[in-house]
Amino acid sequence: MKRQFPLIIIFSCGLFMVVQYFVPHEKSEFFYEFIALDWPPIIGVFALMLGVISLTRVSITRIRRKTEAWRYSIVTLIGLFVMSAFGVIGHHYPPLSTAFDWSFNNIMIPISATMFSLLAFFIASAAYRAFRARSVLASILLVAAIIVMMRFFPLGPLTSVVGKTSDWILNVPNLAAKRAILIGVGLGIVSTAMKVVLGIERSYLGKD
Amino acid sequence: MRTTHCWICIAATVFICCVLSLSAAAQVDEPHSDTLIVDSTTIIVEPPPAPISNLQVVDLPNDHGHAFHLTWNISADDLGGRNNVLQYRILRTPGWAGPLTEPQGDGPQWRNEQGTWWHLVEGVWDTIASIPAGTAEYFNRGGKAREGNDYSPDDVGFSFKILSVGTGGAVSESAIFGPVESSGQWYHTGKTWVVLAVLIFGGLMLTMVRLARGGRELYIRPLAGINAVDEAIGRATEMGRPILYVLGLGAPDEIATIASFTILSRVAKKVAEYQTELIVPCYDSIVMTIAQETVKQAYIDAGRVDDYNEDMVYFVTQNQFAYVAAVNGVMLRRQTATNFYLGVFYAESLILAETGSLAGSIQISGTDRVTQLPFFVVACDYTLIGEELYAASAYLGREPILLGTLKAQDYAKALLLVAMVIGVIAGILNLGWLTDYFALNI
Amino acid sequence: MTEQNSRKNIFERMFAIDRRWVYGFLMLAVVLSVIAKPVIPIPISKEARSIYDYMNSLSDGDYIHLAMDYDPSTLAELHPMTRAVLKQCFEKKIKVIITALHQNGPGMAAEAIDTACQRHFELTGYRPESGKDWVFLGYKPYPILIILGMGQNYRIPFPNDYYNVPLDSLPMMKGIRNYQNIKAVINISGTSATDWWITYGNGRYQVPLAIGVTGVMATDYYPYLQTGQIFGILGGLQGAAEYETLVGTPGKAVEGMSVQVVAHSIIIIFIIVGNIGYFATRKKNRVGL
Amino acid sequence: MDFATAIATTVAAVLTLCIFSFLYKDNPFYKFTEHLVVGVSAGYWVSILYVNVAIPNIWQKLLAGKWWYLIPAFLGVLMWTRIVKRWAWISRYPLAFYLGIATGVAIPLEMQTKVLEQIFGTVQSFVALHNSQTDFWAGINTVVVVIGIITSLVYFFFSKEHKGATGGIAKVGIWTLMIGFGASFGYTVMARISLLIERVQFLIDDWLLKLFS
Repeated sequence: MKRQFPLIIIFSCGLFMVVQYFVPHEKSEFFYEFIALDWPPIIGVFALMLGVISLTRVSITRIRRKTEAWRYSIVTLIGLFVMSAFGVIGHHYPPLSTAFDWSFNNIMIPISATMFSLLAFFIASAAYRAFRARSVLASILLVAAIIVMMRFFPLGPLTSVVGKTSDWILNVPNLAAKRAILIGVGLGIVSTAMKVVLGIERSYLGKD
Repeated sequence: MRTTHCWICIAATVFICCVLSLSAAAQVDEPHSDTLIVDSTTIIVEPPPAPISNLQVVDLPNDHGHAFHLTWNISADDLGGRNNVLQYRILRTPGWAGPLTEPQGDGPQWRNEQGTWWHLVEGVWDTIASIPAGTAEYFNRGGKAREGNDYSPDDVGFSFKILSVGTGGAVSESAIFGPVESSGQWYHTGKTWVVLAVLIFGGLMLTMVRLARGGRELYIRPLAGINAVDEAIGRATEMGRPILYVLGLGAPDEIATIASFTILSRVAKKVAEYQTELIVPCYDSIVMTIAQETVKQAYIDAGRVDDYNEDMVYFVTQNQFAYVAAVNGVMLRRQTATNFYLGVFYAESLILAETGSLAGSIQISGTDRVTQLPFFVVACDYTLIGEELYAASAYLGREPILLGTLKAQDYAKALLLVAMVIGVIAGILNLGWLTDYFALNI
Repeated sequence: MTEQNSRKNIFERMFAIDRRWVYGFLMLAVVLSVIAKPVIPIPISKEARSIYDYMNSLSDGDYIHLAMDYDPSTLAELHPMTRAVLKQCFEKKIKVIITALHQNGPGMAAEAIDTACQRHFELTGYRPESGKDWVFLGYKPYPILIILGMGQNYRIPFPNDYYNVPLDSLPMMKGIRNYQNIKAVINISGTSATDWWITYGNGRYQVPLAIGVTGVMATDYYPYLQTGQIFGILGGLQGAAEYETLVGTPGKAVEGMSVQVVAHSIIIIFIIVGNIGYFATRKKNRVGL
Repeated sequence: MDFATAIATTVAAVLTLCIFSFLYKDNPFYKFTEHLVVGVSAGYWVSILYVNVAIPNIWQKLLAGKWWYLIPAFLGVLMWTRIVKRWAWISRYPLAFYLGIATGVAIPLEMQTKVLEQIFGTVQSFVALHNSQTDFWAGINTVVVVIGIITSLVYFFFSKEHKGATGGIAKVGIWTLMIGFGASFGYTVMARISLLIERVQFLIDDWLLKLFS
């Protein structure tokens, strides 16, 4: 009941989806269209809400236990509830949806857009102090990288030479390397999926 | 008096009938009105283009039905001759006629969601498409839902003809082709390679996992990185400085994280033997719990359970940059001799590697995130690239599922390699009959 | 310790400086070049041109699907692509079906569409209308199943559009069932959504696919280009700048590329100087391993 | 710039600067904005799920009399049993349903697109050479690509030790891989800097210049 049935469900759903791929007939499309593709997003609404619930729970625990930086958890909670209120109530009471859009455009966009721009600085610093041609392999990598980085530089007569070399790098050795990696990744995904469907891999079910 | 009534009634009936039939024509037979206009405007300004020839219609193969594939040779006056073809109009019969207010006749008919009736009529030509000149192929794909206005039933004989519409409006008709029936297929013949590949690979995997579980010795080549691990621990002992092990930002069920646990167990065992200090800061609390178990077990195996200290493995924070800042602090403060970064890494990879290289630590890294590998390669002393991480873990841990999967993938790669070499040789020699097999026709 | 210090050569001392100096240097360079706005010519790659040519070969009233699967964190690279593609569609009167399968994306996508419509209005005096010239479907969870669902029928995952108008009541969606009715999918993404479009959109339904991705991802998709699984790549800010140039409205991406030249030069110089220092230092105290 | 826009842009700019302050060191301003965005994005997600999924895909369908949509909704509610440890096993049912579908659909398609089409594409690139007028270098490049793929695949082959001929082949393979990584490296640098440029463009063009003009 606790383990066997879920494994049976996974196996039968998985097997159906594999077989359906090879069977174009209309009759095979009923389950595919009306259940397999239609229901999971609905389940997803509830499943994804779990993330929000767990965020709330963690924040409240932090505040209650007054752990380090607990005050910031209050900020998270306020952000969460004010934003959801704007959105959910705003749907039924349009004036609030302006506040929702405002918060999205002026709080969420600038912060998310800036967060990863910090990496530009980290790359510059690492370029100076850590990216070393410490072996033949690292040297090949760095030379290829520098050529690719210079591909759009206005270098006068050299522009087309650098451009062509970097095109060659992208379309020949890069293609070969990435295709070899891709084949490995593909086999990896297929084997993981097979293990799940066949019930060899069960860690996602958790412990009893 | 009575006669007047009679006349009024007749006039009203005629009027209503006219309105109804006109509105019906306007609603449904829009395409037909096109053909009608064409017929009525055959005031010859210029002669019509030559008709198309060799119209062929087949049921579209490998589909769910409701579709036909049309091919033909374009008109002699298209892209040549008088060059006066404007478009091709594709006509089909029988058509579904309607909407009607009530069922009519004995033929097949149904009622749609709006409550109107449709029925099948022989001899009514429906214009199903108008396509630009120069085209020699058309897919007539109908809907499968009976309620839809584009419904095209299976197992009903349809005939087709194509009108070549000239620039002056004159048309010429092709010969009629048909009838043909559409139907769905139970097996997609273009996907046979995929069936074979899935079956072969699945079989390989089941066999290998079973063999590994049965304790069969499966060979995996030693990886240079594993020797580097031992050397690095030795060096840390000589210098009397601690070892840092970072498990990455991955969830506990990701393969890279699982692989990292196996390597951690090996490192912890060596560390216990050499009596060096180990620091494992964690990003995820569940990862931390598993890591604690792993390290403790390693100390027990090494017979040094007394040296084990819970604080070696600790949770930092689940926040990318804050986590990195904390780990950087540890590296600089404790002057770690060796840093291991094995698992799932994102943008933080280069920040970690930079700080470690500044602190003068030996760094061994490994991840399956391809985008982070370049940074590890240029900033670390040894890097396990992608699958090498899994291989290292399978080599050290001999965990049957991991080992069996790795072996199965290896054999699959070997098969693919052989197939590719055969295909390439056939390609170089231009052996069409052989290279034709190296394609999916989906 | 003092003895050690005196033996430090110039490079060792240079690397010992605080990293904040490096940060400041980069920031200064970027700020100055953003203010100065130099202009560099943008060479057009064949990966970008093939997308432009394909779109240009479409006729009035053809449909394309623009999948904006990114969130604000990668907007710098991807927004200019979206704007350029939308501009081309509106000019060519190509009808656009838009989805945003990243949970933080739909608001941003809606805003981008609005801006594109406004620009088109300023240029031509006509404002492209929702439901007539474009339709924005918005977000649903589990992108893989949504991509597959749209391959069967757009109405399975999206009974309504983003503004909660039923799809069947939109004039543009009349007769549009699935990918068979559209000419191409242009996927602009900063996540694995690109892989899903290739595997599930193109792999299962053979819909012609082109991608616009962040620089981090760009090089990984060249194998698919050669097999024909995708017909074009816009890679990062450079790809965006190329497309802006192609559609004839150089904007933020083209401006950004000249700043890139400055920043890239700095990083290349850093790598070279750093390595000279590394080799100079290494000769002096060679340690094994 | 009107007053409301000025306020809005200033808020955005200040938050941007708060994040940049991390470069100096981890500080309360950075922590504040960081925690704020975690909350706000979660809240945004709640609204999107409610307005864009719950209403059209569940509520309106139920209102239209399609009662069977109660089944997936019920399965969804079962996911919430995870919150209570004792009932957590119930959530395995909806999870199994979803996982079965998602993994099942992946098996043939991943095999097709990432494995078979790649091998076939390599072979077909040679066929294409015969069918079209290509120059000498295109032919050479096609051969180089194949050599690169074969050698890289051999590098990731773990059943044979890298000694002798295998070792030599694997070495060519790892060189190919390194050139590929070099290309990624170059593009990644561009990507990271793009984000910074956009932010600086925002701070200077959209905020400072407009505020003081």
